[in-house]
Amino acid sequence: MAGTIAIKNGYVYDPLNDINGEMMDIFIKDGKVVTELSGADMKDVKEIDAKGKTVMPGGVDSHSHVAGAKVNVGRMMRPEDHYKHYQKKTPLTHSGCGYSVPSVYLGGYEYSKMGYTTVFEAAVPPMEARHTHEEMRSTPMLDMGGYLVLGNNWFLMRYLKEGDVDKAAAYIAWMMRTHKTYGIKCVNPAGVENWGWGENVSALDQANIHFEVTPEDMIKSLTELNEKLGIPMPVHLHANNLGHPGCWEITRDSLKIPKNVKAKPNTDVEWAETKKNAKRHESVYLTHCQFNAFGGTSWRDFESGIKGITDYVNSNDHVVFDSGCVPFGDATVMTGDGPAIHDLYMLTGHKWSNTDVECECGSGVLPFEYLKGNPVHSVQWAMGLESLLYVKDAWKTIMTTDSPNGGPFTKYPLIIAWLMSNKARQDTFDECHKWAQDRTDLAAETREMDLFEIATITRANPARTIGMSYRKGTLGVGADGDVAIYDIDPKKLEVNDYESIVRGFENTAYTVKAGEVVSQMGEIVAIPEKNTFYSDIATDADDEKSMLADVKKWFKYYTIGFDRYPTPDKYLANPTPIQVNAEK
Amino acid sequence: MEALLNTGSTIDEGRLAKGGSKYTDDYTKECAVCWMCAEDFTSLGCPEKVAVISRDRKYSVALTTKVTEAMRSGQVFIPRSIWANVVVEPDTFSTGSPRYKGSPVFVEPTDDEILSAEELVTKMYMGGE
Amino acid sequence: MADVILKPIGNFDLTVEAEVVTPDNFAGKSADDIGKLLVWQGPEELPLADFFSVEGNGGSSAEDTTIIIDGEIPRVKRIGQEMTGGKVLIKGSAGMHVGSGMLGGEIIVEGDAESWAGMEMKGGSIHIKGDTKDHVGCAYRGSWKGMSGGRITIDGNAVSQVGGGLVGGEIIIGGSVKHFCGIRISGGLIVVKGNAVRTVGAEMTGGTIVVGGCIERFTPGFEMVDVESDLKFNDIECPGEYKKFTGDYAIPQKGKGTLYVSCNNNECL
Amino acid sequence: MVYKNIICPVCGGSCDDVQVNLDKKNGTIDVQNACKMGNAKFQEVVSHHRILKPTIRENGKVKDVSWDEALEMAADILVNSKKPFFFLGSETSCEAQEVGLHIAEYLGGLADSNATICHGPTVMGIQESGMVGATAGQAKNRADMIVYWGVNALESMPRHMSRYGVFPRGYWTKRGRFDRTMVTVDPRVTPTAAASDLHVQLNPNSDYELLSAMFTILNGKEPHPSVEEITGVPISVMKQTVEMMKESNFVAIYVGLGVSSSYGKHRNIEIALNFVKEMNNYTKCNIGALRGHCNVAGFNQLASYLYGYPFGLDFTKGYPRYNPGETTCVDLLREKDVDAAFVMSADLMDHIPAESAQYLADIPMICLDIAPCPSTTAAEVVLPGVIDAMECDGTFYRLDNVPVYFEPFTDSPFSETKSNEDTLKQLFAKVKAKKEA
Repeated sequence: MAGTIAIKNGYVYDPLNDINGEMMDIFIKDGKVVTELSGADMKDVKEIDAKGKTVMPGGVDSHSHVAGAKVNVGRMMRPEDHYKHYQKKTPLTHSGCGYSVPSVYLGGYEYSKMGYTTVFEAAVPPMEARHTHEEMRSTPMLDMGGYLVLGNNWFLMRYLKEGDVDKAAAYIAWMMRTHKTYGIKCVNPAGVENWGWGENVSALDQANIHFEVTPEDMIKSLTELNEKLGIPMPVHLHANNLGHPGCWEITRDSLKIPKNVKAKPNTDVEWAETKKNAKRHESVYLTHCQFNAFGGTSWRDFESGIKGITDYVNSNDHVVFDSGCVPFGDATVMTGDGPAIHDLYMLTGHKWSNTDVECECGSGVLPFEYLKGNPVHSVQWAMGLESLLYVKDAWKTIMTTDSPNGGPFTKYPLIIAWLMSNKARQDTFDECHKWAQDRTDLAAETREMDLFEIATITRANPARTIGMSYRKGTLGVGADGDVAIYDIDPKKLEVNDYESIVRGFENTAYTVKAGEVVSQMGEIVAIPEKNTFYSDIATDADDEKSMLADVKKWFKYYTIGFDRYPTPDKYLANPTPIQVNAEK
Repeated sequence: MEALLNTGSTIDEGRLAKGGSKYTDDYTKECAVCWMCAEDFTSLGCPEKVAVISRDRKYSVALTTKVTEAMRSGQVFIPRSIWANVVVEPDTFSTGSPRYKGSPVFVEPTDDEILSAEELVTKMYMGGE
Repeated sequence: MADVILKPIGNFDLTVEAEVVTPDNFAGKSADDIGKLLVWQGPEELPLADFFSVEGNGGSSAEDTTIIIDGEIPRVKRIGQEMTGGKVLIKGSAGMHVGSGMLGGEIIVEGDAESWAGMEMKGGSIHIKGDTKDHVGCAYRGSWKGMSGGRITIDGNAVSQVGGGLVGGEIIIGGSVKHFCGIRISGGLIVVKGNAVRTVGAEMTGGTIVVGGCIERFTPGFEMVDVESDLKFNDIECPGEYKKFTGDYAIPQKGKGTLYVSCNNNECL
Repeated sequence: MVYKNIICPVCGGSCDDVQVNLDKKNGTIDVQNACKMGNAKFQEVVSHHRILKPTIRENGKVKDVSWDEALEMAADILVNSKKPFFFLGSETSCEAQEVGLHIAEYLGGLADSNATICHGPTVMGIQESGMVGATAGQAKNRADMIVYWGVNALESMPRHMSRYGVFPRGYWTKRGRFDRTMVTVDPRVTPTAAASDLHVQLNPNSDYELLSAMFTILNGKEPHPSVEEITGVPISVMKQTVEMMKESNFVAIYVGLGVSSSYGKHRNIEIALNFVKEMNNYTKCNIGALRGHCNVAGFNQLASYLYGYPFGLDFTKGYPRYNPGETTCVDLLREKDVDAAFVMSADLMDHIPAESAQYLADIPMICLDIAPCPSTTAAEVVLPGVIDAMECDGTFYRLDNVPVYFEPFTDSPFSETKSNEDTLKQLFAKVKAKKEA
């Protein structure tokens, strides 16, 4: 029976149901978690003996650069990243290559082997949405979706300057539907437009050229519009000044802007059973905290500014963030923040690609290697871990590497080991530049996360944050039958032997997707169906009509015709619209 | 004479090629042509036709001449086509791309017949089939 | 020392990839076992014995093993790839990627070698007595780090991209080169005893290049700083007078590269 | 019937404003907004020379066969080949190219596309430097200086100047041409050069030296005086050009095969890209390639995301490898290192040097195309092509790597296939069946 399976006697971690390592059985029928299977079902069901193993919901990555134009720029410009890192085809799987920017097949397989079943692409430029969807469609093993980049959109900036909130809301709703995207991404608000002239903005109240919109205007309006529209996830913010010493302050001040914006996600979905409230209450989801939390005033007095952010997060409840950890080694830096990558180019003199997208946004890509011996890099390594360890409530944080910016997602097991084992951290201090100890407080931090917290920051909370916990990130009845079974015995786990943590999380014993075993001990054994989620927002028809009249008039500044602008359904694997109800 | 060969598109070459008209006289008239400056044309004895010959002298192609101010002495141009590619150097300096621009060639007056694209394939590449 | 003699017996209608032919892989194996090692021809893996007769057993270690290829193998690629020790003697011409990624030991090619000899080589030595083509000791596509150690000696000519991205080690060309010799090197030494066509040292940010012959077209971003005579780099001697240039100032890296050009053969510079 | 906003499947411009009036009864088509090349291609829908029947060549004689027979024979050729080569041309959709790549991977063959004989070196240059670029609209809205370097835009992408580069009235360029300075760098006095404000007429094969000298000037140093003789351009003109760029608000540089195909190849592009990177410390400066074939950018994108490399893919070892000069079309054929070929939607025979073409004619070749051409003449099996953007839907990537979705205005003329993608899927099924039998 397809999609039906019994997972027996595992130690289950389901944070949304407060299940913390209890030995129990998980039953999945027709792809969904059920209370039990009938006798008839049990007769020919696949049964997995998970005794002595760790059972978690399938991993959910809420911020990863895996598909689309800039990811592909990274692939195309980096043959040296690929030629020694490849995988052969098998009768079931395609071949692939790439270390920090793997080809799509390889990327899908590698996520699945680690127990991930859901990944959201972090940035979709509207004009490149077709491309992003093409790549997501070709990425096997994963349910996916993408965030639409709107922080420097001409149409929005003009509406906001004119104070036309209703049309702005209608525009966002129309754009989400037109490009089949899920939530709002806001990258270097108001700054990327200036990059169209080779400039940037450096303060929250600095108006950009011509449009005369400030980052503060943008953050305030987008967060308000987000709730007015009832979008499932908070505004996903990549703050201004990223990557510059001292940027933590502008990040903290940015987080203050939507403090009084009340979260009002409003979706027509059926919720899986959870003990905890699975709905988000945050109005802003900050991404890659580490890159946004640089301290000091120059590279000479560079230091961690993480505390400035985590103190604010600890004392406020409207913020959630992902970490953007740096696990050392090869990376490819890629972001919608074009000017930030230009500054990095000035620093490194390395290969640098940039693609500004007309009327919408921009992007930059640059190869990068994080070295243990480099003072700044070693501080960044510590900062990523600081960000996760200093926030007391794991429901406010999400573990990422901002893959592949801090390093590729394949390094997640290593990050988990550092979070779970103080010894792992101390041993790394011995190998890296002393700035890691001198310029951060990580050395004094003794917190060691347990498997419950790891499950929280790698599946339960990312799913909850982006409004996907109605079916992802939990094993509650009604949830998708996505399960990761790790060969880790919690009763015997010795965190000082952190190598065993790395090994345990590298390859699952089984990855189950919609009730089907898809990967086993590092081997892909089945290619499942996949879904692509997007927000289908209902708005006022009159607003939409007058908004579209404007858009058509302004469309002459594009080089693509209005009729050719949308992303048709055929670019999506199983298009799965989520009905969102905007405030009327 | 020795010359550097440049090849590239012309609007009518594009029009005919994209229109599926490679086997028409118009196409031959547009593409089986060697452009050169008046000075080189005169020094060759004002020939109606020239043979353009590859550097290793293994391949040769007969073309009509065209005199134009667009060219400088020592440089010839053939519209991008099967005729041009007969004499383009096949070595790619390990880049995959042959020397469409700047292949050294010899240019000599000739009385040889100018082949159509189809004749060129069958006679030169398919061994006269 | 144990000698393994491979004699080409044909079947090279399609090229063969024989990265398995290294002293490391042959060590400890009998002639029979060696013949059973697999090489690639297209998507097929076929025994080495389909292409070569094998005589003699491998030594006890790589260092203790010499492979003699008794014939022309221009269509066999990757001989000696990543070898760490021992010796490979090719009595004819070699195919692409000979000694690619080599770490130690010695390769001698008595004839010519195809492109990519000693790509990203880290140690050991390659001596090509004939000519070679492009990318000797070069970095792989997209990488800025080429050969980092060891020595490549070419008695004849090379064509393009000699030592691209060289970080360390030495490349000595007895004959001439064409384009982009020493492109973007940041260390190491390239000596060209003959002539060069153009773009010598283009984008170099470190390292040293010596050209004993004439450079037809000089790279524009270099500045003359001195004249020196009878250059010596350890055991490598370059007699005569040289104009010393620094560059490449086209690249914003303060021109830490050094380019020596023979005074006699480049009067116009 | 009149159809609007049709996408033109000819060059990388991917114009999306073509209007066609198809009169099926009388077999005529009237086309508006397309250039000369585009118009000619649209006429193919009703042309008399269109290939409408599959053919095979038997003992030197060409004969019509059924689709099934042709596909069978094509599958036989591929399955019996020890090392098949796939040339997945750019005059078709990404969807068709994707199936082609899958067959090449499945059989352990090699796959290449037009980039290899077009902007392959440009892509290789990007691999060495990265590329600072933008979608086409950035230049339209902002650029006050346009440089065509080694490209004759008026003849290779006739509407580039009017749609994207020089004439369009953008947000900050409301007066179109009058708001822009146009410079052409070309050894020839092309129509594009003639239309420019400044024509820098350099010697052939000296692009690298010219760029390197301009770069040296940008870095505040004096280039070696010999560069004047090498390039044929006075240093004063180089300085003037660099100054013009620095003083502009937004410079857009377009490169063509004159840069990537002359001596120096990818290194010419590399130095151009590096120059542009540094120019961004002074002003906004972008660079882009004018791509002559319609979906040549698409293959680069597709192959990169599916397999990691933009062209010249070698699947012989069961995983993708890439090394231009070794795994690329012209070299493989010149070195006689493949033994069968599948050529789709590109007249390969026409485009490659004689030595390679001769070998291609020697080995069994399957050709999928719409009109008779040197490649179909030399092929063992000819499969009729469906015309993308006219007879079926699909995806092209235009010159700036923006994907466009095209929809047809008429149907495939064949009951046996809906599209080239469909044809290739049928072929793949036969290949699999034979291989697994």
